[in-house]
This record gives sequence, structure tokens and C-alpha cells, in this order.
Amino acid sequence: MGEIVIWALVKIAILFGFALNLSAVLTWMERRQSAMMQDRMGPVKANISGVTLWGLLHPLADALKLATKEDFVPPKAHKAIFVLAPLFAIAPVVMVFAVIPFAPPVCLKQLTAIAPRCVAPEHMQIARIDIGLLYVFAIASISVYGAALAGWASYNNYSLLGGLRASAQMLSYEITMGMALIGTFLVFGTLEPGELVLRQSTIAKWGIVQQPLGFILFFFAAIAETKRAPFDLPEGESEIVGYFVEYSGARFMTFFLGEFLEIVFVGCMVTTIFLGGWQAPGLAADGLHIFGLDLQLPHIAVVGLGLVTFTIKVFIVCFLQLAIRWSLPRMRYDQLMRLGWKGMLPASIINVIITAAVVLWMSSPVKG
Amino acid sequence: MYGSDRLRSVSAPELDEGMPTEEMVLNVGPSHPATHGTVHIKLWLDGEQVTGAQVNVGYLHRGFEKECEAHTYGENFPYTDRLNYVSPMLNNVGYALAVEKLLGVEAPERAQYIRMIVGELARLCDHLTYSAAQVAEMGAFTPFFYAIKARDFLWDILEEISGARLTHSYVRIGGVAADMPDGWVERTLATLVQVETVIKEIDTLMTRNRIFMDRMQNVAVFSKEEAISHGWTGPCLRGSGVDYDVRKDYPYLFYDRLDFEVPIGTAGDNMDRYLVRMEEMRQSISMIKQCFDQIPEGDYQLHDPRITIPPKQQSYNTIEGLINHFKIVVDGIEVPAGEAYTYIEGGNGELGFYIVSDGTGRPLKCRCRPPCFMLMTALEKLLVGHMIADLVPTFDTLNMIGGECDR
Amino acid sequence: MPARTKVVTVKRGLWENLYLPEIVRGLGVTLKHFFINTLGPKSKRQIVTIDYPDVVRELPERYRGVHRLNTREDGSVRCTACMMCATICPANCIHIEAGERENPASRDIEKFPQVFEIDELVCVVCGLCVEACPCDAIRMDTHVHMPPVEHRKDAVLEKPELMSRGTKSIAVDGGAGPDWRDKYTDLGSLTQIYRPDHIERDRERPARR
Amino acid sequence: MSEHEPTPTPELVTVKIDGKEHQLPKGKNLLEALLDLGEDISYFCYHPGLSVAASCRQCLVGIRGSMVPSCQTTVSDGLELESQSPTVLDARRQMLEFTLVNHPVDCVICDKAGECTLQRHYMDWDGKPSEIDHEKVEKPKKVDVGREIVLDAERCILCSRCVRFCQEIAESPDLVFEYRGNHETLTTAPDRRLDNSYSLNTVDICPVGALTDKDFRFKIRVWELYATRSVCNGCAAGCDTEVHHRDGRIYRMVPPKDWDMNLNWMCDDGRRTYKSVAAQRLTRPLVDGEPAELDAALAAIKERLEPLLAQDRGAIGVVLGADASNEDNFMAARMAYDFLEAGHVYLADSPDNGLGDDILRRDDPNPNRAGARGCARGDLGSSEDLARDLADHKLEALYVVGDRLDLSDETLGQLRGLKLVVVQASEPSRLTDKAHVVLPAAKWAEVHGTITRTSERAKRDLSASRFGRMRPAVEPPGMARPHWDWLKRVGAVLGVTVEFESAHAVFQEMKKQVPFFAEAQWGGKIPTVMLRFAGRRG
Repeated sequence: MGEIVIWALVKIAILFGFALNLSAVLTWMERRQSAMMQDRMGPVKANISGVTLWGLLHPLADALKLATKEDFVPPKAHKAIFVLAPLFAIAPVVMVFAVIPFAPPVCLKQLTAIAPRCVAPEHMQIARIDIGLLYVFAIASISVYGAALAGWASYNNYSLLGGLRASAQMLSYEITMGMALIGTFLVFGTLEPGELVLRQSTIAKWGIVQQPLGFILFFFAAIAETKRAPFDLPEGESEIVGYFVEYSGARFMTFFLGEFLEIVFVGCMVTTIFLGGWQAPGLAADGLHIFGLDLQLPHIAVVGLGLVTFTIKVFIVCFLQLAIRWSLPRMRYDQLMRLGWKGMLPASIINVIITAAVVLWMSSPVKG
Repeated sequence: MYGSDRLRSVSAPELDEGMPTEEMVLNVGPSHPATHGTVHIKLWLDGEQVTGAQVNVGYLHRGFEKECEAHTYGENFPYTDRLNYVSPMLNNVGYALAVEKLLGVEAPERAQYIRMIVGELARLCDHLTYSAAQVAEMGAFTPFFYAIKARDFLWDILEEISGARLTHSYVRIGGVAADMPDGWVERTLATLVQVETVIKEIDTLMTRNRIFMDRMQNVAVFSKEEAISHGWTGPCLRGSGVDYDVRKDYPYLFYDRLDFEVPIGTAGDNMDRYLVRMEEMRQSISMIKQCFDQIPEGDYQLHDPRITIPPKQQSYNTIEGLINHFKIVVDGIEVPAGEAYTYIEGGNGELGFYIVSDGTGRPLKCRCRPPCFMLMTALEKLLVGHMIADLVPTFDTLNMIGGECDR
Repeated sequence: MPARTKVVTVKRGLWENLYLPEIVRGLGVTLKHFFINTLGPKSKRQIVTIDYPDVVRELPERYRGVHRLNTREDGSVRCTACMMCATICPANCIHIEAGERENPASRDIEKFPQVFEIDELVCVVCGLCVEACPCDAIRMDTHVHMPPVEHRKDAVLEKPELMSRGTKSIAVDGGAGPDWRDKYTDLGSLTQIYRPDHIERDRERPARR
Repeated sequence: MSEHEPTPTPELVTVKIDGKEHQLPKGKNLLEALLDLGEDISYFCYHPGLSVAASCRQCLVGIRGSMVPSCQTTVSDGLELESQSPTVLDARRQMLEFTLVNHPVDCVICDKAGECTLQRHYMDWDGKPSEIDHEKVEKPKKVDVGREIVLDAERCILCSRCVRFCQEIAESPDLVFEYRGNHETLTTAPDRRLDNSYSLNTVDICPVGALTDKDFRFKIRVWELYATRSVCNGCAAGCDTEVHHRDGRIYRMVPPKDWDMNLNWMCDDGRRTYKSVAAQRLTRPLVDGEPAELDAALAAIKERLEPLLAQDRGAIGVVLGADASNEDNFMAARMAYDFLEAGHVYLADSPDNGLGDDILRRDDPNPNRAGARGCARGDLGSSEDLARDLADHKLEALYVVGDRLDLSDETLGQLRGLKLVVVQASEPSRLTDKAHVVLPAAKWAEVHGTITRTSERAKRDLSASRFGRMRPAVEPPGMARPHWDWLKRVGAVLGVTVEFESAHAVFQEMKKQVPFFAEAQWGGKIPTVMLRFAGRRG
């Protein structure tokens, strides 16, 4: 029993260390990457006795600054909800990480063995739930409350508009997102993320190859869910400033962190569902088999490589998200709705129908 | 407030039927990220749709016209810098031309060419700033930085010739403050190449992007007739399809010696106003190159003891020069009594200066016709019926510059 | 050369309507910048930001910086408190109080500025004061821009500070004598006679008293 | 100047100027006649108040092919002349060039710059760069020639205006020229200094900055000043003056340029009266020597005066001020006679000083003794009468307007015994030390108002009224207010409501009620102007 708890704690520590640090790094990356895209230098000045680490200390400085800033609550705001809203925004995002498989399953007793087989490997996943992806959708839906309540509680027309936009947008795109995944379920036949990853053992079996349209639809719907450009309408800093316009200091930081955690989470989801999770080309249970190379590796190294692969994939997806965010203009509310309901939702339904037909045909005895 | 009747026709009737909605009043500005240059827009909203708008300008009123009356003609150049502060050179030129008209003198040919060059550089700055703001406020930050980068290159060039990046105070009555520095022409041409690249990049990133097109096309359509009746001039008027450019129709300086095209739009929507400005930038670049080809040798300033201060050595060493110097500085340039109006193609349209002189060294009245004030009169009309999100791009295409609009 | 008109428009077809192609094209531009700036050769990198204040931009010759006051051969201030700069200053940022030199040498200029203050926060950096100075006393060619200050009063530069940036000036005011033309070779348009029609213009001018 | 009998209408003759015929009075100075016609002619040495010297040759006109100084020519029948032809303009330009040959490069330090005639003429008529190629003649600089004046002989253009002024107007030939030709130099006459009482006029009429005022020297540049028309309060003459000031500080007083009341002249002492405005001043009300708020001071007056009003109004004395304006004295008189029904009304003035002369100055050093008398109904007691009444214990309370009451120590000691002494004064004095309530008053340069002047010229020939108009040049310091305003406020706390919004309202009431002021004029609005833009000076 005690072992299970310890293991759970270790996994939580790994995953959250990963997610939180990655999101902190992302705040730096977003600025440096956009700077490089824009022929600027970006933040490079924060230093500890002269050591700047290419500006990597800026997230630290930001956190310190935001944490020590005045925490202002507008006099007419609904205090309780105003205070709770950031938690509503961040808690679901933290919770959904539970189902992400970030490394191959580990056989605890045989860490140095090559390609060990054990009855009950320890799954590198905080919670292995059979309906893992449904859990994700269920929990992620809650985060709309954060934006909506923050907008409403601030007693500000701008934030109210931002909150309204956020709820409408997130509700609309959740449907597309769900529909886009149905094709994947049909192909892989499971809702459990760990299992999903295991089934994408080769590139040909990756979700992105099996479900290209589903990938595009899911990716853009997910960006819309994170409320980032070109779907950053709830924020829309030059129009309505955003649902968190009245927030400052640590509370603002919570929203901010939530947003970056969402980016990371989208990265994890896309990686897990479409990019084969921790699976790397040529990485098998007994070692690397790529370009004619046959390298026998101990189990622990394979697990480590899986973890690295997963991290790199997440990074790439995050990079792509940031690049899109800095290149595209924002859509308008009606155009966003039109795209969601009249463009992406029908496309995802068509995707489901086609996929279903193909799956049916493939599995039918006619083919055999 | 404009158009409470109009709003009835634009809101969807089937929505009005069953849904009890409440009108929301939203105050945009005076301090708002998109109201660069302080302006207050009061919106009446039905959901996200604008049903009424009221535009209040004047927050940046500095009393330019009154201030001019308290200073000599020569001292007013720093004030004109602050009118349209993204194209100060054009204001300088316009003001100098008005005073010169009243004086009945013309600057030497070289000075006039220099004025044309710096004026077109200023127009480039203006349009780059416009396009930067336009895309940035629609969320695309990268092209914004490209445009601002290009503008900074141009500022480097302007700084080199005038001594200041933004508030140049470069033009003088009877010429310009100093000749082009050595090697300036080459550096300018090199900069223009970079600017051209940037314009191309913005074009690639934005113009045909569907998100951008959706937001710009058929938004804030303003017809030819409406535009004329509102007194629109400049790129916005041309965007509505009216073929009017002061440089073409009433050439001043030596614009009649240049070969250029005046872009006009067709629909009069935001997209057309954007496209006209993008094309104007390319035309400006070609104009500057032509000016460099045509510019003659000669003096950059009139040598008239009543208009310009004498060369420094004369002031230092001769009583005649010193007296001349003193009288010009203390009494100002004594402009014959009368009145004059000159208008040039400013960044946003026809920039006019109307000066009345009573024969003393300072204007009795100096009226500025700010082009974007006329543009702003139409904003209420343009906004009603569209969404809040259309406010920002529409406001941007009008390119309201507070310093100029409010004076 | 008459100017022509040109109709500008942008067409919209399937390519544009599909969103993705143009998005990819746009991403191509930005990512090109990204990769050149991160992985490209140093010579091709386009980063224009200057790491100020570690790296200081070279300012052009005409750059109008903080004011300075020039000195005479004996190290005293050139300024004679003639108030030309204070008069022409559109911002009224120059404050001068004139004083009389005690026992000046026989033909020295007996007037000098006891107080010479420039409020650099009020200054609009138009450079008119330099143009108006008949003694080559005030200049803005320091190539230093006003450093930030903590208190407003710190931005008021007084005579010692202004003079600390000063140099000896070549101009000689108060009459250099008949050989002043020989002293300066670069006279420019100095010897040029003014417009020959000035007599005519004098006649046309309305009489005034 | 014809001063007594009216000049007979002169005969008009036809004169042809630049081909155009004009009707001009025969025998008139040609330059004056041309200037009256609106011709713009340059001149240095001519001055309407002085004799003609024709030394500068700047006003040349062409008569029958030769250049003649117009100031030395008179209008005669059939005269044909050129005044604006290129030849004439060129001749004048050449004269100007001669004048400039030896002029030092001094504008930067010259106090005249900005109102210098030479500068103006150069800009108007020349504008050519220098062509000199020889050393300028060196002459003495910074010569102390008199009590008030410094001479810079290099700048002098030898127009002799100052020499003629000293001889003809001041009747004290202090200045002469010595040497000849290039080296001709202005200097003081042997054993004399430029110390006459009108010496500063030479600074005004000097067309360049050769003579400068020691007091004004280097203080400020003239174009930075603002000019307010007012009246000199130095003596009873009441000369018109322009107060030149900036930022609440007065820098100098000069006679107005227009040929009016005092013929462009002012005496030296009068010009220095501006100093008293900036002198040590009372800025707060004092009650028993302690600074007090306005309301507290007024309440103290009410508290102490009301018992007296009920008992014995005859024991109240009011002192009018010979230095206060007509309006102030009118208000004081109204309070004394109509409201307080005071038993004693006095006039505080300074005794004649014997400094009067035939030019401008009067013996009477009080600016408005006549006006105060004019306000009085019946005789006013002198300060001796006041001292006597105090010694006889006839007074219980005393209300003093103005600073001029000068009492002996003994009498001042007796003031202590009174129930109430109110003094409205602008400066602290022995009297204000003894007073129970002191109200700070504004000075002449800070208020609107009129004074009655008694200059000989005012009585004789000039159209200007006998009443001079003061206009505020600077703000009164602290809580200082005009006398009439204090009197209004004191009246208000005592229960008399007088609705006077401004000194003008008081003036109109005074004009209606007091026959002495029946012909007084308030005078037009002359705005305060900055000299830089006040038209062409010099």
C-alpha cells in the first residue's frame, strides 16, 4: 500500500515538475521565440550576479515580481468569486495532467534488464483510467468557469464581454475537439491514453498518419480552447483587454500560468493522441533499432529515452503553437463561431463518418 | 450618438423576438490600448454588436493654434512637429510653405527637393506606423515589429539629416536647416531597400490571409459620396474610390516633375484603405529615388536677411550680421500683412495651414486643417452595425493621430 | 509628368478561403526569420535590437543631445547672457540671470551669466537655441542624451555642469577685427551678396512706423 | 512748442513727393510733414522735443538732384522731392553703412538691443553684409558719466540728441563731443557730470545703447518685458508712464513713447519710484501687532468700533491719504461723513520739498493731495491738527488710510491710549507698530484707479485730463488689497453694504456724487503688452 502511495507521489512529482517547469520555460520561450521571429532580442537581462542563462532567469524574476505586486480587488467586484476564479481556471488544467502517459511502463524490479517482461508494470501515468480521454474532456470543461466567473465577478464591462466570449468559444470548440477524437477512438479502439500510446508503436500507426484531418481539427480546436491567437478573443487585448483585466499580482499570475499550462497540456494531448506519445521511431523495448543500428539498452535507459522523446515532442508542439500565435491576426467573434460550427464541426463529423466507414470496411470479412 | 434608427435595421429581427436583451454601454477610451492618441468612444452594444457610437475627441488638445500666436514664425516649427507626430516632416513642410506663400518667396530648388525627400520619408513612416498598428491591434504582432523596425531605419536616416528621431524641426522658412550630410543619399537608398523588403513581408503575412481578409473586407464601407461629404481626404478618400491626391491634382514643390501612380480602392472598406496605403508606400519609395536623380546642386536656404539668419561667422564678427541675427530672433520674420492657405498631402490627407499675418513677427492666426479630424467625423457612421471587434481595425484605418486631430 | 491612377484590389478565391495555405505561407516568413536569427550565420542575423546600455548606438553628427556651454581661451564661459536662446526657446526651459564682471580687463565683455540653467525635462530638443546663439556659446553636439534622473530638480543643469562639457570655441565674438575673413576659410555663402532686387522690394513694402 | 495761444491754421501749399501731389502746411519741418503723411523715413538725430541738428544725415530726401536732410528743410510752395526713390534709399543706406562702420559688435551685451533704432534701420533699410576691411576705432567703454548712467562711447553714433537734451530741456549742458572725424567722442563737459535730475531721458532718447541706465543695466532684455501704462506717483505732477515688468517684478519706468502728457520725459527720481513697490511690504492683516486672518482683523474692528458708534461718533477720526487714489479717498470720505459721521477728518500728506522745477517736477511730493481734498466735504485737518486733537483727548478712535501720516514720537505714544487705531498701509512704519489693527494695502502699481495731477502742463495746453489713470502692472503681495476694497469690507462688517465690484464702479459713483470729479475720465483700455511683440521699437 505504502509503495503505491510513494509511487503515485513520485509520478505526480515528475509530471508536475515537468508541466510547471515547462510552462515556466514557455513564458521565456514565448518571448524569446517571438523576439527571434521579430528580429528582436527578447528578455536577456535578468541575472544572478552576472549569469543570465540567455534570459532563462526571467520567469523567476517574473514570478517574484508578480507574487509581490499589489493584489488589487475592485471595490465593486464580487469578492469571493473574484478570488476563486483564478483557481477555477488553473485547477482543471492541473487535474487533467493525471492521465498523460509520459514514459513507457516500468518494470520496477528489473531496471537494468534488457526488455524485461513483468506482469504488472508500473504505468508512467498518475491515473490509469479506462475512460481517460473522457475524463480529460469532463475536467477541461470546468476551466471555462474560470474565465466566465472572472469576467463576471470583476464588475467591468470589458471583462464581462471577455468572459462571455470565453464561455461561448470554449463550449463551441469542445464539440469539435470531441468529434475530432472520435475518429481516433474508432481507429485505436481505446479511450485510455496509455493504451493509445502503446498502440502507436510505429510512425505508420501514429494518430497523425491515421487521422490527418482529425489532427488538424483537434489541434486548432485545442488552440481555440487555450484562448490563444488566432482565437484569443476572450483576451483580445486591443479590443476588450480580456476577462482578467481587473486582475493583478499573484491572481493574474495564476491565469497566466494556467494559460501556459494549457499550452503544455495541448502539447501533451497532441503528442499522446497523434504523435505516438513517448514512442520514438526505432525505440523498442530492448533498445534502439534505427538506421541499421541495433543497440541493446537496459530497461531504465529505454524508459529515459521514452521520457526524452515525449518531452521533445511536447516541445515541438508548443513551439508550433507559439509560432502560430505570433504570426496570425485574431478572428472576429462571428467568424470564430462560423468557423467552429459551420466549418470545423461538419468537417469533424465527415471525418468520423469516413473513418467509421473505412474501419468497418477494413474489419469486414469482405476485405479479408 | 449616431444612428439609433439605423441600429434597428441592422440587428437581426429573429433574435430580437424571443430574447430579452439589455443594451450595454461600453466606454472605449480615453485610455484604452487601441486608442493610440487619446480618444473616447462610447458604444451602445447589443451583445457584441454596436448599435450606437459616440466619438469624443479633444483629449490631446494642446492649443497648437493659440500657441502659434504667441511665438514668432520661426519658433513654431517644434509645435508643428507635434501635430502628426508620425510624420513631422510633412507638417514642417506644410507650415513653411504657408509662411513662404505669405512672404511671397520660394525656397531654392535644392531645398524644395530635400523637402520632398524628407516629406516622402515621413509619409513612409506614417504608413508603416499605420500598418504596424493595423495588424498589431488585430493580434498579429510579428508584422508590427517588422514595420516598426523599418520605421526605425527611416528614423535613423531622418535623425542623420535633422538631428532628432521624431521631433525633427528640420524645415525652416526659406529652406531647410541644413544640407544633406555626406553619404546620406547612399544610406537612404540602402534603407529603402530594407523598407521594401519589409513591405513585401507584411504583404505576404497579411494581405491574403483569410483571417485578415475576413476582418477587413466589407467592414466599415464608406461610399464615394459619403466620403466626399464628410470632407475626407488622403488614403481614406482614395480607398473609397475617389481619385484625389494633392500631389497629383494641385502639385506643390516639384511633384509635377515626378512620375508616380495614385492608388485608389474600389469598395471603400477597411481593406481598400489598407491596400491604398501599402501601395502608396511603394510609390513613395519610387518618388524618393526620382528625387535623388533630379536634385540639383545649390543652396539649401534662401539668403534673405529678412527671412533667414545670416551665416554664423557673420553674426559672430560683424555688426551687420549680428543686428540681422538679433532682429530675426527677437522680432521674428516680419511677414507682410495678409492671409494665406496652403495645403499639402499629409500622411492622412490634406494638411492645410491657414495663416493670417498682421505684419508683425508672429501670426495673428494660425489655423491647421487636420486631415484626421475630418476622418473621425465618420467613425460613428462606420461603427454602427458592426461588432466591437471591428472598432479597432476601423479606427486604425482612419489612422487618427491625436496630436493632429486635437491639435 | 502627370501622375496616373491605379486601382488596388485583392481577389479572394479557394486558396484564400481554405485558411491553411496562407497561414503556412505566413508561418514560412516568420519561421524563416526565427531560424535565421537562431541558427543562421552571424552575418545574416537580422536582430536590430541594441543591447543598451552595454552597447551604445553611434549617434549621427547632427544629433541634438544635452546642452553644453563653450568656453573662452581663459576658461571663462563664452555666454554673454544675451538671452537669444532663452528668447527663441519655445519651451522656455532656459533661465539666465545676467551679471556684470567685476573689473574686467580693458576690452573684455563685461556681461556674463551669473545663473545659467536649462531644465532638460522641459526642453523639447528642437535645437533652436544653438541656431540663435550669436556667440557660439551653447551647443547640443555632446552626443549624450539626457540621462534619467530621480528628482525633477536633478534635470535642471546648471552652469558648471553645462560648462564641463564645453570646449574652446573657434568663433570670436565682439568683433575679431578686419582680418576675421582670413581666419575662417570655410565661409560658405558668407560673401554672397543678397538678392539684387532688394531695392525694389524695399519700395514695394508698405510703410510702417 | 506753442503752449499758450492757439496756433493759427497754417497755409497749405502743394508739395510733390515722388511724383504725387500733397497739400502740406507751409513752413512745417519737412521730416515731420513726411512722417505725418505716413512716409517711412529713417532718422537718428531728429527728435520732436529737441532742436534740429541734422547731424546723422539719415533722413535724406532728394530735392532737385541733391540729397538734403529733410529735418532741416521746411515745406515750401512748389517743393518737389523724392523720398522713396532708389537713389534716395541708396543714399540713406550709405549713410547707415557709415554709421555702422565703427559700431562695435555689441548687441549681445547692449541693453538697447531690441529697442535700438540702429538695429531697426539696418533691418528696414539695409540688410547688406559687412564690407568693412579696417579696424574699428576704439573709444572708451563703460565710462561712469553720472549718478545713474554709464557711457559706452564706441556705440555712440554721434547724433547729439543727449547733448541737445541736456542743453535745451534739462538746461544743464553736461555732455559734449570732443575730437573730430573718426575719433569724435561723446564725453562729459569739463568739470561736469551727467547728474541733472532728468539725466535718464538721455538713455531713452539715445537711438543706440551708448548711454545705459546703471539701475537697469543687464537686469533683463527689453524685449522680455511687459509694458503697462500707468501714472507716476512720485510727485503731484502725475506724469504718464509705462511700467515695464515681468513675472511680478517691475524693472523700470519709462515715459510713454507717444508724444503726450510729459513730452516723452520723466525725472530720474520718478523713474525710481518703482522700487518702493518691491520694498518691504505688509502682506497680512495685523491685530495688536500679531498676524491675523482677514476675518479676524475685520471682526476686531467691528468689536472695538461698535461701542463707539453707539456712544460718541464725534470722537472718531478718519485720515485721508494724499498717496491714495481718488477712489480710495472717496470711499474713505464716504465712510467718514456718511456712515461713521466722524467728528474729525484729516489729511495725511508729506510737506513740500522744494524740488519742483519748470520742467515736470512739483514741490508737492504727494501724488494725490488734490484728489483727497476734492473728496473732502469741508476743510481737512492737517497732521498737526491731528496731533493737537490727540493731545486734547478729543479722539477715541482713528482710521488712517495710506502711508503718509508721519507723527512725532510723542503723538505716537498718545495713540496707545485710543480705543482703536486702524491703519491701512502698504509698508510697515512707526505708525503701523502702534496701530491696533493694520490692513495691508496695495500700492499704486498694483491697482486700478485715478489720481488728480497738478502738473503745469496738465493745466495749460494738453488735451489729457487732469486725472491720471493707474493700471495694475503686478499683483499685490500676500493679502494686500486696494484701500477701497478694505473700506468696503470694513463697511460690510459694520453693516453698510456698498456694492462696488471694481475700482471703476467706485469711480463712476464718485464722478456722479462729487462735482470735483465731474470731468474725470476713466481712460480707455490699454492692454499690457509684451515689448517683443509690441510693434516696432527703436
